[in-house]
Amino acid sequence: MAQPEPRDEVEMLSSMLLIRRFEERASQQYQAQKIGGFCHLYIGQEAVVCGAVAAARADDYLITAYRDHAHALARGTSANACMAELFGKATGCSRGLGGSMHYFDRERHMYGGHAIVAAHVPLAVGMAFASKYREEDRVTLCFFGDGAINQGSFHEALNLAALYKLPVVFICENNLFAMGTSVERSTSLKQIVDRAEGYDIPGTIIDGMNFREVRDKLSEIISSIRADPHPAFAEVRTYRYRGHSMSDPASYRTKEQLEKYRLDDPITRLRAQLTREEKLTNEQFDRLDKEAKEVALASVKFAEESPEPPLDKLYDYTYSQPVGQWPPQ
Amino acid sequence: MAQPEPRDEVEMLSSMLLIRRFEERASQQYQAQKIGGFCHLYIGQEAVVCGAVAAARADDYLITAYRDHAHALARGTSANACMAELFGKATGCSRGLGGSMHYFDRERHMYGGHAIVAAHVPLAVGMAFASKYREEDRVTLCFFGDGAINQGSFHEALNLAALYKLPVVFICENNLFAMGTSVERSTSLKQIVDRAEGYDIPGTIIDGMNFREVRDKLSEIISSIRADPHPAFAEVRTYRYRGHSMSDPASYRTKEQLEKYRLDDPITRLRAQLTREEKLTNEQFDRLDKEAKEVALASVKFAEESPEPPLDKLYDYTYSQPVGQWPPQ
Amino acid sequence: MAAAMREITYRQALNEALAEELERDPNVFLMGEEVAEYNGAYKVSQGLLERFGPRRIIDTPISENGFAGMGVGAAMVGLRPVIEFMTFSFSLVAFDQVVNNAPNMLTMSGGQFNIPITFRGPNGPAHQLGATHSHATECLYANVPGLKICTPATPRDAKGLLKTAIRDNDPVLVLEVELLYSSKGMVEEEGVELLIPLGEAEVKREGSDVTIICYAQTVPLALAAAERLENEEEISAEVLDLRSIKPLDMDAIVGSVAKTHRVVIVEQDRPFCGVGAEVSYRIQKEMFDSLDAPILRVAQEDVPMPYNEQLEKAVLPSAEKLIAAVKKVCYA
Amino acid sequence: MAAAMREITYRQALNEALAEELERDPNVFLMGEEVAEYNGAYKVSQGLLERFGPRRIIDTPISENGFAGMGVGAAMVGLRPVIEFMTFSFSLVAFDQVVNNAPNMLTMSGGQFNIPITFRGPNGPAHQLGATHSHATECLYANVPGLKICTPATPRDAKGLLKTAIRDNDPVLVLEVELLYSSKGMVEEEGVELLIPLGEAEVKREGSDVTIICYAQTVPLALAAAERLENEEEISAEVLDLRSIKPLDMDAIVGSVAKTHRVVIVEQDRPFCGVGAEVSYRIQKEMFDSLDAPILRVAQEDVPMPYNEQLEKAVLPSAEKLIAAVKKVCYA
Ligand SMILES: Cc1ncc(C[n+]2csc(CCOP(=O)(O)OP(=O)(O)O)c2C)c(N)n1
Ligand SMILES: Cc1ncc(C[n+]2csc(CCOP(=O)(O)OP(=O)(O)O)c2C)c(N)n1
Ligand SMILES: [Mg+2]
Ligand SMILES: [Mg+2]
Repeated sequence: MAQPEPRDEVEMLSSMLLIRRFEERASQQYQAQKIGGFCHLYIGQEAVVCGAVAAARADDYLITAYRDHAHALARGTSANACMAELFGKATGCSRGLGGSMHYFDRERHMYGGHAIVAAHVPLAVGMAFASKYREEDRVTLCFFGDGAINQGSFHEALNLAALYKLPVVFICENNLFAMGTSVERSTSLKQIVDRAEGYDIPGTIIDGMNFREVRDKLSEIISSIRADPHPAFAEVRTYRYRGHSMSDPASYRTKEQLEKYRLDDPITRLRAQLTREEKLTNEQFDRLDKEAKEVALASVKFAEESPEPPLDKLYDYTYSQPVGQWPPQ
Repeated sequence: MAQPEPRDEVEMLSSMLLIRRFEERASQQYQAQKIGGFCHLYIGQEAVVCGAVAAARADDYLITAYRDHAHALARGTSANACMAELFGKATGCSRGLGGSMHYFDRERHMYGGHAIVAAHVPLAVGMAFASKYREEDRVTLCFFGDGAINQGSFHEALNLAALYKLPVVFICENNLFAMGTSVERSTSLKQIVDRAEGYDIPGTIIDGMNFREVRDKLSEIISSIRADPHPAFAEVRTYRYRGHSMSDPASYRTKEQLEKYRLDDPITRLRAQLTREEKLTNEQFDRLDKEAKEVALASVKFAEESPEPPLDKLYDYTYSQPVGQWPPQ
Repeated sequence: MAAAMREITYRQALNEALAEELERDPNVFLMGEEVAEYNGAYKVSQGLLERFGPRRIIDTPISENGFAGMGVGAAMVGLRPVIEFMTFSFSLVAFDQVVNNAPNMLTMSGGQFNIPITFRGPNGPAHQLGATHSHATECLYANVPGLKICTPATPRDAKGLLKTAIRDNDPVLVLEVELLYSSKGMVEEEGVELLIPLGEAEVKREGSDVTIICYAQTVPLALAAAERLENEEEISAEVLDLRSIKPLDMDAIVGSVAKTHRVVIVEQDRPFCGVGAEVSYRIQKEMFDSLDAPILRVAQEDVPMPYNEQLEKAVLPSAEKLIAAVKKVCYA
Repeated sequence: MAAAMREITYRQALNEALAEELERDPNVFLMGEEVAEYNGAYKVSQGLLERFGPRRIIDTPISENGFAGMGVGAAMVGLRPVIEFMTFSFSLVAFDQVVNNAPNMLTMSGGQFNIPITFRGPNGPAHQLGATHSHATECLYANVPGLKICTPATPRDAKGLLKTAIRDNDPVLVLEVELLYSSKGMVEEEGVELLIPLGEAEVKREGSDVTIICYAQTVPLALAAAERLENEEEISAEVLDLRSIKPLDMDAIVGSVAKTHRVVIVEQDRPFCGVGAEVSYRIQKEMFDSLDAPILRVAQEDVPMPYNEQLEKAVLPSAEKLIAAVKKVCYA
């Protein structure tokens, strides 16, 4: 299919920059204890979701696990709403009720933000089922980690998707680790993509540090699905620079490994590609980065100044309609 | 490996006969309402478990689902104990507390009899784990149906078995249907055995209507596992002549299909092989069959005359040792 | 009721409820094991495939966790799934989907995603199905905020509650009773819109000496016991059918107990942290001074269900056990 | 206690219990996510891999249902597995294994197979983990016959109960408290065999006006409230730590209530069909005439746990809520 305009690539580059600067701020605010609970950073994996979003339509369904800040930001949820969510504020993308692991943005077709490993994969299949049921040509993008593929719900979901020929791309963000457990220690396969064979689902390996490869390979997959609904599986190889969560020193991996991937940084790489092709000057890049930093910084101020969700609304989110004698007196 | 003595084959033939005659009696007693709950007959599949038992050692662990009468009988549990269990009598192989779906015989290494589809597959992996933990050369035989392979517990169990290289044979008794659902309608694969690829577990297809093929192919697999612990997967193609359970008219399949398999009957087939090789005369066969019928008939009498489990033992099977203030007064 | 009535089975009532809601709303679909070509393991979905086609009546593999989750996902994007568990004993392998995804989504998304899903199927002990197949799950699910739970005991309640559940915008569990599928009762003619609100109990029999609180399987049991108490003990028992476990109709409970001052709860589940425990807590809290006797419950014995018929009978609540408890609280 | 004591953390106490039992019995092994090379997500298994090796300290993939089931299978053939759930919120995906296979096997096999397995890990709300990660599962599991459940609140109870659980011949759940892992308390010197029986509550503070029944997270909360009640309200509260939810120590409860005639239950779980409901049913049944006030419970609010800190605080039981309830039952 036709290459998207370079403009798009510059746009996606700034999206990747925003994600990184946002999370750097988030980690700083977490250390300052402005943020509670668990907080999982995506830094290093930016090309994956940005490539996917570039390849998909804005109304394609998107759902992911708990490492979800980037997925909302890439879909256009504001940094303000995202930071406010971390602060647990009423202005957050989940009104401060969801937190880092539970980002939602209905308007932008971002369906969470799910914290039970692999439990959202059946949800994705249900969303794809709905598109087919309504004869829409929407495709569902379902992101999950390498650790998720050993959960029963992953298995049941893939078989169901294949059986009913549903329009869903299963995107495994293989960052080599599930917490401290490397893929070799969690999965009985030489390569994750082979698991798709067990369902007769076509599988592809993608270099997740290369924005263009992610976008182009997923574009192909997505358009083939639009033409004729079916599931597909993509093993996207990437790396998280930070620990699993803010509390993880990540002593289970080597400095060398981390350095190797840093040298392959997705932002540096796309920048280089664009400058080489004279689609981006250093000045332009610096401006983009400066903007990203400003937006991230501003989001902290916004979050700080935002109101807490009202205490008297405590019972308003359990049921969407009034319920007889509930809550009990 | 060396072919077992013909004597063994005649023995296994009578074992197959006993299974069939026993279940014919069971179905008759069920209609007479001497038996309660669910009752799933194995008739037509006899060569599968008998071939496996002939291939395995008596102290190899064996575990299966709820279609389990044959698995106990093949392992040597008496027809009396099996029939008494259906009658819910104290003399049953599970003291009348388990019923048709929950046969157990510790002495003969028959570990049930499990009624939640695929929930016993992780148990089998745990048993295989224990053999390896204790450095025994035991192999675990885990039987399940074609419908079980779409449960999450099946998936998690196979990955764990492959990851830890555990000595277990996953034996899928593919009788083409899970209740009224044919394999094509339940599984997104041309052939079930391919699912093993998703775990790098070696898979084999076996003709389950041919006792010798089951025995020989499983013998090979089992000895390779004994030599070097690892999981293996066998898709054994077979057929159940009766409905899923006593209440199922099985109107979802054709007379022709049933007839096709009846012509391939595992008992007739082994009998023919033995007579052709002059290892069995018609008179001998008739005697074996007569014996089987007598044993089955006697088991009904035994069950009828056996005592009910005592009511005052109601609280004796919840915990194996006395528990403080339990049961509450 | 003014409307003309006719006698149908509990199974037929559920079937009508499904058919009417499938007819009314194109977003409603039915999914589960054997619901389509087999017409349902218990024939509740008889004829629906033929009438509504494979797009809306969908057979699944044995993947409860998977298709329960599919239902939640489909509900997030606007469909109104009806998910059948062949029995709620099998919902235990889908427990996380029912307990985490369905009821938490509205909160976790800050109100963006309500989940209009119905989980239905038989629940509780049937007859000699053994320990794994006899689970009464109502108290497990009632503990979970965001779920609603109803437990119809009559054909009329079955139809009215299932229709209401399907129209409800939040997750509802309709816990049916296998042993009642073939039981009969009077129900409004088809076409008459029968909707019974969630959270409304019903007095199934008036009485003045004692309140027997029951639901699902234990309703016929309570009515039979009440008859015998009337005739044999001259005790006038009021039989209150909760119909919904959550929300719980405390007004109805308080109303009845204010009259009788004595309560026995007869429940089909296990005692420990069961429905009876919750109801008794609420009653003693609200009506401490108007109780003339301790509240007693009659539940299953606290043991895994044995297969043997006599032992199973000994484990289950019975009219005898209920009558004994009633006599205790009435000092009769 | 005569034995010399020293102060250690709750985490350390659990670690010692595991080490001592692994040392004592070669059939004991520890299996779970990140228990080995990572030394445990909460460092409870710190150093165990180094000391006992990868044969007995086993890391698993994220397959709770799978490895919980492996534990049950290994127990059937004579091993004594200790299965760690990273948190019991994740046990919900393994619910069927814990609820069906572990506790039913003994009955279903007619007494042939007992299952000597321990399931352990943190349970209940921690701090701002949100709706999916804050489940208090004690009442769900307590409903299941065949399971035993203990809920240590102090380092000493943690060590003594976990050791007892591992030696028990039936399935035991040891529900730990993440927020208490770093709390300290006096525990017998290592080498002193510390075994605390299941089903024995402990009076953690003597009192005469009211009995506060608590467990796990709510024990420190109850003790703090009792102090304030003493000082601010001149109410003498007895604090009874259940320590085990199942079996329940009714003797201890009756003993205390016979003295105080007033009860407040403060529980970490959700109210509906929760532990408080069960305990209150039992008390009113046994001690109807000696109660001077209705039994009150202080539990979570019946809503999915919100992430926001203030809202979470509002959902959780607190000293303030407990004090208010105590004053109510004391008419103070
Ligand atoms: C069912 C379940 N088990 C355990 C956890 C705890 N947990 C959270 S994230 C995680 C690791 C997941 O790794 P992976 O899927 O590779 O995603 P990544 O963190 O690398 O993005 C674990 C074990 C959980 N949230 N849910
Ligand atoms: C988790 C679960 N879901 C549903 C059922 C109901 N059920 C019992 S047997 C069966 C079909 C199983 O078919 P298969 O695995 O092929 O075994 P077969 O009956 O052919 O021997 C079903 C759906 C169950 N027992 N457990
Ligand atoms: Mg990972
Ligand atoms: Mg089958």
